[in-house]
Amino acid sequence: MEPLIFEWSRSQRHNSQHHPVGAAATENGAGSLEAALRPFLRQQPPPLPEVSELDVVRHFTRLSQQNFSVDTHFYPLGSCTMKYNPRICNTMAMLPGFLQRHPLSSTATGQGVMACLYELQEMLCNLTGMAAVSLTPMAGAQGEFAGVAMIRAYHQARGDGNRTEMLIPDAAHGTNPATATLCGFTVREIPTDGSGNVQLEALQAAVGPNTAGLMLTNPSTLGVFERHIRQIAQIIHAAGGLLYYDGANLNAIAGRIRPGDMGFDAIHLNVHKTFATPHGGGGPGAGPVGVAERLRPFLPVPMVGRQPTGSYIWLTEQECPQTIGRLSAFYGNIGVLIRAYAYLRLTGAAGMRRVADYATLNANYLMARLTQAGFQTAFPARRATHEFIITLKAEARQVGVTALDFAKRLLDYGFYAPTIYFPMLVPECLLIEPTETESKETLDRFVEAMIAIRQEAMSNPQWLRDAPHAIPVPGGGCSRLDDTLAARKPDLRWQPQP
Amino acid sequence: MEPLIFEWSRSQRHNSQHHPVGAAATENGAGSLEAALRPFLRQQPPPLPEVSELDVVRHFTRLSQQNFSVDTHFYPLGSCTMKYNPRICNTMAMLPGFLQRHPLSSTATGQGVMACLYELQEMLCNLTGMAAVSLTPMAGAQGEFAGVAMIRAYHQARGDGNRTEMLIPDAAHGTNPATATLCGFTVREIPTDGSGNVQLEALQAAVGPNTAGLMLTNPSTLGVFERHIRQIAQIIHAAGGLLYYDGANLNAIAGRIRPGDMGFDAIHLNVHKTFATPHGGGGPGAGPVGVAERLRPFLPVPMVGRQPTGSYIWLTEQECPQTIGRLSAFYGNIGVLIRAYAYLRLTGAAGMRRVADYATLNANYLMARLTQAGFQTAFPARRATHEFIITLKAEARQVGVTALDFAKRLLDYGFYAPTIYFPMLVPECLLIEPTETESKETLDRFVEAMIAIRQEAMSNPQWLRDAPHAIPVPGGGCSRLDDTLAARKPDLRWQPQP
Amino acid sequence: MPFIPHTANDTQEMLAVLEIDHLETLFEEVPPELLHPDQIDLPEPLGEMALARLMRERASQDERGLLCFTGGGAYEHHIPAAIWEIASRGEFYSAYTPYQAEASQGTLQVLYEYQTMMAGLTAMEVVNASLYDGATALGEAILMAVRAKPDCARRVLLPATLHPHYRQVVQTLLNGQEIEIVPLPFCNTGGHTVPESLHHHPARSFAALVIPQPNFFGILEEVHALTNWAHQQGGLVIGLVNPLSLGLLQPPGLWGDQGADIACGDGQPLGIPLSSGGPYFGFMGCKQAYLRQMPGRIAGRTKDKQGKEGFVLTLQAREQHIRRAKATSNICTNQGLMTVAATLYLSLLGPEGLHRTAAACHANTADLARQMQTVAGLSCLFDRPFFHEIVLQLPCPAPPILARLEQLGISGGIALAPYDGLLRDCLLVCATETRTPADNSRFAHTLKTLLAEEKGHGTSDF
Amino acid sequence: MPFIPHTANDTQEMLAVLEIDHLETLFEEVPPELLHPDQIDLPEPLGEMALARLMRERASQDERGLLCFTGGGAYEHHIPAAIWEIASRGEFYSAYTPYQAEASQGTLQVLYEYQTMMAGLTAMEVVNASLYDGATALGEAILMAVRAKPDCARRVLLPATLHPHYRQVVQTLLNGQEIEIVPLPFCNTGGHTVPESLHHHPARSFAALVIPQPNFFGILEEVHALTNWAHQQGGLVIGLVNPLSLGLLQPPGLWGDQGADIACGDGQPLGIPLSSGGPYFGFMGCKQAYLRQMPGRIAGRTKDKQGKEGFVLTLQAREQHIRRAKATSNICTNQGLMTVAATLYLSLLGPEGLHRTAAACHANTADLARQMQTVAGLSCLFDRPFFHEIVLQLPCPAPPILARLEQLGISGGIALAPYDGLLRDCLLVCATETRTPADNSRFAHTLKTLLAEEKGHGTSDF
Ligand SMILES: Cc1ncc(COP(=O)(O)O)c(C=O)c1O
Ligand SMILES: Cc1ncc(COP(=O)(O)O)c(C=O)c1O
Repeated sequence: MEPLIFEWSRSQRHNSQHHPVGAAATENGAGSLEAALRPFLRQQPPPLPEVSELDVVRHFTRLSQQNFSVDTHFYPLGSCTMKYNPRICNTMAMLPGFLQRHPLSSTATGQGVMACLYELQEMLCNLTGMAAVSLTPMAGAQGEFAGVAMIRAYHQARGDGNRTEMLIPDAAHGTNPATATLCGFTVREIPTDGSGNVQLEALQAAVGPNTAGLMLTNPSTLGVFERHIRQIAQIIHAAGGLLYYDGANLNAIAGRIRPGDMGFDAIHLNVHKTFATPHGGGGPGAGPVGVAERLRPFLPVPMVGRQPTGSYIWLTEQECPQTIGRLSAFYGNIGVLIRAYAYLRLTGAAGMRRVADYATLNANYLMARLTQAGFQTAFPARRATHEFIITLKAEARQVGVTALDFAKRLLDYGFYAPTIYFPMLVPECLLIEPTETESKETLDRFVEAMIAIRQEAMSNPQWLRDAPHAIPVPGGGCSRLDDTLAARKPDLRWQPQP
Repeated sequence: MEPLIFEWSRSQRHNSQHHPVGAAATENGAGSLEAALRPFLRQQPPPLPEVSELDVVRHFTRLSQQNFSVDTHFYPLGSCTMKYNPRICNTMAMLPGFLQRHPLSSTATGQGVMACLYELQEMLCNLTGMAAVSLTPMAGAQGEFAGVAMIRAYHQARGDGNRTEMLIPDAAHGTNPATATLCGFTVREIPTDGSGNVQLEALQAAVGPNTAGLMLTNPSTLGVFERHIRQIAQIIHAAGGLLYYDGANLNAIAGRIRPGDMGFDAIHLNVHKTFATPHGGGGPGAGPVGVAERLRPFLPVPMVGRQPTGSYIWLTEQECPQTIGRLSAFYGNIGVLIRAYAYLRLTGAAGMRRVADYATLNANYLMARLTQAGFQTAFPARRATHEFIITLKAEARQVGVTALDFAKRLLDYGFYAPTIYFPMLVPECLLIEPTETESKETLDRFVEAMIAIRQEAMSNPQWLRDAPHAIPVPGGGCSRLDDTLAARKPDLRWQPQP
Repeated sequence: MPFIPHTANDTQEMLAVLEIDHLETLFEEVPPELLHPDQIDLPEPLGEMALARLMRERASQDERGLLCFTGGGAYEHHIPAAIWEIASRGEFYSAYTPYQAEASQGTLQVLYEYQTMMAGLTAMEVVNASLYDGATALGEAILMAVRAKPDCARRVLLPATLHPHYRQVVQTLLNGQEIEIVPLPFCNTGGHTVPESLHHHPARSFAALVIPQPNFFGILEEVHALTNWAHQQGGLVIGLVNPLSLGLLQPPGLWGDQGADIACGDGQPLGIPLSSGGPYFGFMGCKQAYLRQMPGRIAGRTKDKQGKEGFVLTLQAREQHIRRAKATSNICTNQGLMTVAATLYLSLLGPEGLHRTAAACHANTADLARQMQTVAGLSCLFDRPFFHEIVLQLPCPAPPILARLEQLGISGGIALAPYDGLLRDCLLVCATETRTPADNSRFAHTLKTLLAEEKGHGTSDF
Repeated sequence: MPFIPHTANDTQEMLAVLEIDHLETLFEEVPPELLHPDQIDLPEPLGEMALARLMRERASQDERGLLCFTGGGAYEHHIPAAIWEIASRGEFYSAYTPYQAEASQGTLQVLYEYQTMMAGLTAMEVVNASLYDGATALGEAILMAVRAKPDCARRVLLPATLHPHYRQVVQTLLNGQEIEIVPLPFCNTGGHTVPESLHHHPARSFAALVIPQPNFFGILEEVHALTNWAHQQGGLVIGLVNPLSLGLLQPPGLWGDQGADIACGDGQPLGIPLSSGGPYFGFMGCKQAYLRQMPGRIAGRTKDKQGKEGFVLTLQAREQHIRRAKATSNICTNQGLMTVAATLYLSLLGPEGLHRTAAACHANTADLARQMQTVAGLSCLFDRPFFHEIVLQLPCPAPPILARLEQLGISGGIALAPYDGLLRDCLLVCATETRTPADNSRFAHTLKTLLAEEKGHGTSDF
């Protein structure tokens, strides 16, 4: 195991190349700070490591190698859309002209980046069929927040103050109910039927004058397309509610089907899913929101506007007095949005459609191959969308291996594991999303691995329960980590041995 | 093992994002090339792999991980000076302004880069005590070529046509004799004495009217400083010869001792050793040459000159009619030189001196620790310079393990191996160069590994002969590779199975 | 097809396995009226070459090489080159949240190291693995404080010395929560929140007091007195800090007798490029006691089956994917890669480098203040100790001056009038360690010239 | 201390082990008069921050965004972003020549793949792992040919259609070797080497004939006739080729009846930035028969103790570190990292991409030629088939026109007068795949305007 950076530390080891030099730094350095500042100074230097630049480069380079990533491994993590992030998008976003600009410098110095953002707003409108888009949310969940806050603001603006309930299918992603609560709504779960659709009767029974709206993913996180979407929209709208679209699964339909056409009033997109911006080991992403006309006044600021002269300006509270407000100190995750813009310019409409087509083809192919190999899918009668669910409940019953065991064993084979135990309503499930950037050969190799693991499960279930055994990272990685211990005795930071 | 890229290939797999588009490309594309061109066209497309961008990114990222490198491992490769290459130097050399400039665009568009090169020439003159420097050689060996060619030109210019012999100590690097031959000289080897110095009597006996010069490294590749350098210079100069300095070991003395003061007439430097430009897995480097006044007219072109106005120009055959000529199509490895320039600006004179001090300290410390641990050094009575030699002839005799076995086993411990079997005159030798950028802890860990391996050698020599066993790269790497087979049945390119 | 590896042959073979003939069939379950028949109206796709040309043009439009004296929550600092050379490595950059810990030890160990460093820097007991940015981190901190203090009123004291954008973001985030934001006025001469002025807020009348240090004006608040007062009233203290300043200034964990309960802020100064405002990252730490109220991901150290140490995401029961409607926050994706960069930054600088950098920032701004005060008509608005950012009082409105400065190659700070009518003709400026005394005098001289011109105009207009 | 990790304590401990008190003592064996007592005269050290500021200023001085129509051996091509993002990874960039094969399988496998791709591209049987650049590769090829043909005169036929810098480099490298360079004239109208004109060179009167394809003027040589003729005379054929052109043009291995014996050239077009002329890389391939005469490193595939395949550097007996004075060359460090980039380039483009790129280069230049010929006073100098580069005949000297073009944002090609007095008022221009028809017309129109001005001046001077 790579030691912690703190273990490399030696007192007084400095990287003086990073010490500021020059008159101000030396003459007025810490020693001679004005007396007035003294009472505010810290007594002990912060306990940071003291290591050389070479130590740092080696340590973090080696740590990087102890990761699976899209750049090194197949990463069929359902719901997360781990597809190839074109390097050009990164390279362009890292151009000094973009990186160096201060957020509060004038718009005159930002016409280049603002042109990109404006066009991105326009492209996302077109792609989703919404009337307007704000790019400011910093991830999907913040996009949801913006959307639900707009729904709230809408009802409030109409004096429709009793709409306190947000309907959410039981298969929904956790951010949906969490967001609804955060926005002050009570969450009401709507059950799913046996083929993965929302139970219409239950929905019908649930709606009423308290209904603020319904949050829906379509295709859903069950990997199927909600066929009754128009009816659902009708039910919600008829009850005076609004329809929110969780766009995390847009990769399945982008360029072919538009949330706007399905009847959604507010949507968010995950650029770090559909638009191939890198996930960065957990962010940053960006979660632009789009709205139908009636929600336009409430969009979060700032947005980019275009003046008749062709120059771009920021639209803020001044121009948008009904806005739900600001969601970040400045303009959101601009650098991430530039990557998304670049990606969309590379694909165009035809390219996005191909994305949807091939994401769907790969998922269906993989589902078919696994089904042929004897795996049980959650919704065998349905077409997969861009993802699908395998349930291992039979295997679990038979030999006592779980989805977790399967997942861990896949790591040994050099595959990142699919999403497990989500959606919660399918027991021992693997949610598998291959994405369009993977080749048939990779899918075939994955099928082979799944078959091999299943055989191992039958002949030697303990082998799976003990997996992983030798992860292909330098040094062979670790064996299975104890989550329970971690939560029971939280060890959340290193402390020097006394 | 990672498959070959060709094994990923599938017919018709294209990365159309890299296909040129637009009118010219499509309308006048291959199909419609002028008839005149037809007879010149190739019949079969070149057998290149057809892979996706994701395949490429994954394949080469994974291959990169199967390497040791300074950024990941201690790399005590004697004579090669594998020290930390500051990342800032790379980042700066990759600035678009530097990268985009065409070599044949006007000097007006190159004042930025030429300022760097001019100042680098000046700095290298100062650092080495030479009168003038040309940066154009593209590696150490080409620097040697330039130096020896200048010596030849010098004698010729004086009508001194019988100086056909180049003297070279037996410990010299292979490039020295190879270069002398290339320049049309006969090589005469000078033996080394028991304490690593040139045998003065032998030298004295060898010089004469045929002597063109002597090529010398100081500190030598034996890891000792040639104490009689002034006498040597006198002997050579008295005989009418010139003294050439192989600067590969400058890291040991830079900022403290200047080749010019030692009496050298021509020198080359290895920026990819002393000036921390990355080795790149075997280049590119750069090998600037410096000369004493009398060789100035012969320097290779182009060089950078400065006009009274302060603007920079290229000095070519016009300005330097006696030049030995051009060594590259344009100006040499400019991008590498920018890195070296940046490095020298970071260190300054004081920094270079510290480099020499600590490179020497590290080598001597490591030598002392290994000696204490019972290893035998080649020149126990001498101070090490920046590198030193261990000989395993005792171990070889005792248990039949070789320097090669030791080297391979070190890899398992996560250390790149020192240089082995060079210099050739020390049997079973390891030439160890820790460099100044390594910490005491790393040296201590290396000593521990050496001790452990020695114990293994004693208790189980076969274990060493079979090493490596599990190199810490993803997948565990390979075991010892068969060099003899490789040379006997050269397999130098992949061919499709018929 | 860009980024889609399928050959025509592959597609055929795959369709054959599915026993269908056309890709369209895959969408057969979709109501036909929803299948958009035509190309959606997007610009024609570009090749990578054309895209690169376009983007280079756009970026160079914005590349002015301005000498930057603008701060206000985002600062130009030296970013060691090693940071982004390493943070951009594919294995960091193209990985997901480390759900499969065994295949993500690299990212997880970095997070653990990050948490340790930030805990040390802020002197807090535990730190999470990042939030979106400083402003949302503050919003989350307030929500957390209100949850943690069910016995207090759902009110939070928010000084007017807080960054106005932060106030706006907090407002947005709290809107649905029926939490009252109580603004606290600041002292006209000192630019700080006067502890004595708070006495009319009784005990338990608020769940938390927010203390920005340094505050929006660069002024140092009386953190000890404020902290102790709030604790006496039974409220929590939320310290909003600039992490780089903590190389020099007292960390929130040591404010007053018991220390702030929650610390948060924006991590941008720790190696993150300005990039027009993002991506940056929010950080948050708290006392152990409030750990289970903390939002966001947390990495923890544990053991593997062999007893070897390793890292996992832990305490997930706080999070939306487990707790759903009852989660501590809705946050899911956070700003992971930015924490990798910050960890690299803190490692490269170390305590000494961070201290020197903070001291240089402050010394440069002090030098700027001195130089500016020699310019006729200019003065510093506030008289209290500051860190690294100051408010200049101009003799005329700031915006036209700023526009002229920009034309002359200087990004001259932030006009405060739009934020607070009382701060008309005021300019918020800072000089980080990237500025030199020569830069400062260029700024001062240019400003002097512009003010003289302005005055000339003024007179001639008269 | 920058890049030196020793603390004062470390230094003390280490000196103690050595039983000395001062670092100076380490140099005690050096004659004292050689120890430079004072600081050597170098500029004061800069911190990384100050260095970055300086270098950014320097780079931006050179950043003109010129529309590039200049070729002449170095070409602006689209370089996919993935190339340098991967080639710059520390494990490639900071490794040495892979002496320890087991710890360097990554680099070695790339070299093996590189050799395979280049062998395929050139249709040669074996390819080495790189030389410095195209010009030195040609020099090495000639040395190799002379070695391989001891029965022929030590003479080499070098067409005047060769890049003049290459001719100069060859001259430099051959100076010590008593090899005579015999220049071959070119046809005034065709710009090529006329096969029939060679008949006065008898059999065995030369060891090799060099054929540049395309030649310096962009003109395509009669490679088949030339190759067959040289072989008939018992000489070897050295093909000097632009590797990118081989996406389209016949590879040297297939020239004439037996193919060229050695192929070499500069790899810059394969993903290497222009960078003021370097680092680029030279490539070389040959027939199997000459393998042991080839200079440079070669990677080979072999087996490990378990019988698994792996890679090593092989046939080292040709090289200086083994054969010393009798080596095939003195080359040691070559241009390793550039071959990594080229391998990435060829992988990303594939046969189709390379073909299309070469075709687009040619089509763009053909379009440029058409557009230029509509400008009064301009014509193409040569009438033979060309690839991707052409010589324009101007009605006036080229250098002042080029200077004006540059001011107007265009890098307008290479004035040929300095190279050959006969080519006065001639301009060598090319339009790679990075140019568009709109770029071409901008060039043509600008040139038109300038020529009109020039003419105006001419008249008024009269
Ligand atoms: C279906 C679904 N909705 C919402 C989200 C939340 O998006 P983010 O993580 O960007 O906040 C996710 C992300 O995993 C998701 O899969
Ligand atoms: C002592 C010595 N001389 C010369 C050279 C040749 O330098 P280069 O490899 O740059 O051609 C080397 C490189 O290894 C060397 O160690």
